[in-house]
Amino acid sequence: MAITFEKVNYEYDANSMWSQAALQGVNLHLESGILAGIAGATGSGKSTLLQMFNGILKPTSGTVQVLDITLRGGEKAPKLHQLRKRVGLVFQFPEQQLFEDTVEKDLCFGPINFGCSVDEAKERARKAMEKMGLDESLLSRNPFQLSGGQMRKVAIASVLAMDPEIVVLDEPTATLDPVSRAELIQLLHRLCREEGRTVIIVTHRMDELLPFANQWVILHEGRTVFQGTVKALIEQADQMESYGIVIPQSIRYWRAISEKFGLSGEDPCLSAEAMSKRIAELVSAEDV
Amino acid sequence: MKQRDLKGPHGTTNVVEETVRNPNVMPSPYSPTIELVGVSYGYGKDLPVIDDITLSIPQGQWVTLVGANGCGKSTLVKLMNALLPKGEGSIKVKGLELQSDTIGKIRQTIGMVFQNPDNQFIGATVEEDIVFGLEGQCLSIEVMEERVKSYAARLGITDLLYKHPSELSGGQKQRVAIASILSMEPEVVIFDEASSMLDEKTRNELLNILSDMHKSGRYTIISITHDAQEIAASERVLVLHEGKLIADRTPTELFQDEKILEMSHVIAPFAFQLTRELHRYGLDISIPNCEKELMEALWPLHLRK
Amino acid sequence: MSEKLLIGRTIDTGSWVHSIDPRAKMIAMMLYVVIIILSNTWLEMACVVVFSLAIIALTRIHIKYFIRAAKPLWVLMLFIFIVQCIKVVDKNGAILLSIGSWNLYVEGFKLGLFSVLRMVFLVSFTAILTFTTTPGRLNQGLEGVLKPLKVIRVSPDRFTLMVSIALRFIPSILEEAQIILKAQASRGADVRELPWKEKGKMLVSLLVPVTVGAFRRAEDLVHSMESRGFRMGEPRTKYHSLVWRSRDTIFIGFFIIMLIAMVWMSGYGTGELWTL
Amino acid sequence: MKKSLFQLNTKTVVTIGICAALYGATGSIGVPIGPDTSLRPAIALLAIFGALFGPIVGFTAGFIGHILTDLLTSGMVWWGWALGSALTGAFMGIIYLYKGFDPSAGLVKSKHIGFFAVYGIVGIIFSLLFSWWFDITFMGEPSDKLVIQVSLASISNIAVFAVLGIPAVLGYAKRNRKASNLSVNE
Ligand SMILES: Nc1ncnc2c1ncn2[C@@H]1O[C@H](COP(=O)(O)OP(=O)(O)OP(=O)(O)O)[C@@H](O)[C@H]1O
Ligand SMILES: Nc1ncnc2c1ncn2[C@@H]1O[C@H](COP(=O)(O)OP(=O)(O)OP(=O)(O)O)[C@@H](O)[C@H]1O
Ligand SMILES: [Mg+2]
Ligand SMILES: [Mg+2]
Repeated sequence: MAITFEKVNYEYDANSMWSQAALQGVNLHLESGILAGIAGATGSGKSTLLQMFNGILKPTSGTVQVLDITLRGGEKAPKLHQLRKRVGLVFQFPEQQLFEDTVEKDLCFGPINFGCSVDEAKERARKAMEKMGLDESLLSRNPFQLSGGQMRKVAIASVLAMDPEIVVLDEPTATLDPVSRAELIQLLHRLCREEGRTVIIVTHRMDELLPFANQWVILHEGRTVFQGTVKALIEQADQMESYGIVIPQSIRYWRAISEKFGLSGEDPCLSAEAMSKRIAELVSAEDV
Repeated sequence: MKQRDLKGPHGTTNVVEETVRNPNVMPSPYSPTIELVGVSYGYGKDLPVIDDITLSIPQGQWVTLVGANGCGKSTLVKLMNALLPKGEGSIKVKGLELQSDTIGKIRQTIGMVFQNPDNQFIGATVEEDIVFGLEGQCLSIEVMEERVKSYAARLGITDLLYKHPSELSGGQKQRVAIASILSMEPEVVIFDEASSMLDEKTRNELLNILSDMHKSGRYTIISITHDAQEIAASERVLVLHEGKLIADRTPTELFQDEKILEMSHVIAPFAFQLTRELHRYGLDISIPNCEKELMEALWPLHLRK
Repeated sequence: MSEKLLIGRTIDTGSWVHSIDPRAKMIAMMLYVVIIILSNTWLEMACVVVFSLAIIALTRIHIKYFIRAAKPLWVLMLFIFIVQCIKVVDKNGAILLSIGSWNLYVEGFKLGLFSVLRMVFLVSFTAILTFTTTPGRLNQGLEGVLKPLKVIRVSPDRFTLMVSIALRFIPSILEEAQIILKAQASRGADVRELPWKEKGKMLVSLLVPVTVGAFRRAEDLVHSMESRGFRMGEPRTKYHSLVWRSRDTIFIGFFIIMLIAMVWMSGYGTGELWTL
Repeated sequence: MKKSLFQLNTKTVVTIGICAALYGATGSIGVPIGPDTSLRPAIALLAIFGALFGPIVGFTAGFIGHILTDLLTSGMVWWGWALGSALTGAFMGIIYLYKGFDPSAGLVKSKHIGFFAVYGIVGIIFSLLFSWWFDITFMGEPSDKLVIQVSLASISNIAVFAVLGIPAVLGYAKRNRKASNLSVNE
């Protein structure tokens, strides 16, 4: 088990008179090697949840277990250096994550802190840039002289350069153009499938992640209201509305198809390619 | 300076010069709301980021601006609002040439929501932030109260009115930014990826607001977006590629032109994709608006077999 | 970090004090400072205590919030208390306590206690101001109080704009610092886990991006303000307009009466009886 | 390009506001070295404000910032020390008036560094003496406490100024010498 949450609460400014509950009684179980999607309306606590995965935020109460490290609310946290090496977190706003004065320094920051030599770090930086489809000439730029999308790509690259076991991303595709978005999801999918890494993605665009994710978590007002496979999600799709989420188009189409053609229990086809293939089969199958 | 293309009713340079000298001269009613002629711009001595763009946007139009990351969209709209130093070419807003003495007037016409919702927060609370622009317009207290109330309700931030920006989540900040601009009811609204961090539901609500605004005919909307639905809802799409304007067409035309789609890094809405894929399997149906329509289109095919 | 911040944390109980004009509160605060400085005898101090508690009661805000507000100062208070106690060596004065050859004189104890009490009440009163007034109204009050400065050609609107921007951005800068710390921590440089020497280095590597970030913010903020049609010195209407009502005069009246009483007490010999 | 000194346009006002916020936010951070005195990195910020924006910004940002720190952390304003911060900021801003000194454009000569150091140190000592005098005269503080405080504060402030402040300004200038396109918003 990569990540286990038990009855986790989190309050901002806990113990002060202005405390604000952001997570309440969250239970969560995520296996290693999966690609998980997290969805929820704005302000439902997704970003807060993610920051607990590498111990940036510590639970106010409850237990968080990530890999072999356990954080308990109210207790002093153990050393987290090793955990952070293994869990890479990309924040929601890339502007906030970049702090060096060149892109290259920013990319090398993580690897060097985790014990790489400078040359190795530079090599990794270059590779991460390439993975994210960024031009090498940007390495010497100041991160704040990039466009919004380029900045986000650099932020993601800076975490990939650390080569973490668990990659956690907070709305990584916002402000990316659709092609880069698709490429990024493909890249993360490959990381998960071919290298066995655990990938956790917060997204507002469930459509693009649905064909790839094998686990979903839905948050609503600081609580986990759903956790399970895509299949289970589709079955419970009607409840999504009440959690402030619009049912993704692909799910709507798939549900209509499976209802009309009586396909209950079948594994869903949620990408345009897979769905059309299935439709074609269905339509022509009746020939026989 | 590039040759100017003058299309005033009098067709002479005089009008322009007069407007320049005295910005209070009423612009001609026929002039488009926004007019760019031969606009180029580069940061420092690098290659031009914006390369010789000429376009005009009539009053009341809803235009989306699309293109790959880093192709110059944000730069282009910042130029329209004089947030970057002047480059080559001429920019006219409501017939006023953009110059140091007209900047103030032009900025009052244009309301802009920036890409990063964080740094555009002026007030110490959500309410104060919305009010900041209204105070500058010298509105009466009753009108301000009315606007704050109605726009906060429309964007679902009524509960957050007394919060400090640092207590808000990403999407909440973005909604506040939008409310602050819309409440000023500027004639031209520019959105720089204003819906990128909104959840699907809020995004649909924003889309409804934009549609309403568009229908009222009072607003000219320019929106930078990567969202297929938003593109589909607009009237006209401008495609930017490496600083050049490579296409100017309707959303439907765009979604059917694979080459431009590829260059602009746009992906068509799910229904478009599905239809295209179905065509490959020889299933010829028109693009459905919802799952029901798809079923209605498929069922006869199915029965025919 | 943000737990420490007092400003901008309005606690709305809808009390009478909340509805007082911020200008009145600010003027009252100045009067209060004078009152406190004038209180030199036990009687006077007792009056100040009663008066202050009465005002606190009027706000209907729980006293624990005020105690919390004064908490960060306790080290300083203790220090001042001790210094004052030691300082007074009055051979003829009454002795309260003697430890070995050292005597604690009543006069010294009184001086120490008074200094501490003064501080506590000053803090509490500032807390009253911030707890009962929204930042917006605070700014307006400030602008109103500073109006007379126009005579010496300092424009109050600019000054209040500066103050309000500063107030607005302190929490954001602290937040940004926190986020940078988070970002650095999640890439393997956690201040809390570094040895002391490294911590100093980290402070620099935090200060630089925060400063640079703040200047960038300034630039973005100017853009944002200007694109909302803001121009320095142009007329603006006020969303919250301040209206001076009779209750505001009454509020200030309390303080003036108190002040007069103080002056009267210190002027006459009444205090003598009570000084012990 | 440098701005004129007294031109309080939107940008200057916002800059002062943000600088004050920065000073106010960092003002409470420090390594304590004595009663009510600590090594405060915020002094280095005053050096930066002064050098980059001049004495007026330095003065105002120092003043507002200090008051805010006081209010935020304790709710009590030490006016003498606030004016002291303001004066320090103003002294550190004198260097801005020199022709040919413009760190935003990467223009700093070695003689400027000397002057900058002198003004900074003089400013620190002068403003601390001022605060001392102010506290004794107006606040009735025990003067023996202040003697320790003032001398400790001078030493610590000068140390911070020399170790953090001057290098920060130089670093800033160096960085801007490389970057070709920072003067975007003129
Ligand atoms: N620093 C903070 N201080 C106080 N409250 C906060 C803070 N950050 C977030 N909150 C509150 O906590 C709740 C959860 O915020 P969070 O950022 O986790 O939401 P989110 O699900 O990531 O939303 P979004 O999709 O908009 O980013 C929100 O109600 C928000 O207002
Ligand atoms: N301040 C700057 N200095 C130098 N170059 C810059 C600066 N800002 C942007 N650029 C460069 O200009 C180009 C266009 O940037 P712009 O922000 O206009 O892109 P964009 O189309 O908005 O992209 P995105 O979709 O990622 O926001 C990019 O290649 C970027 O690297
Ligand atoms: Mg979030
Ligand atoms: Mg952009």
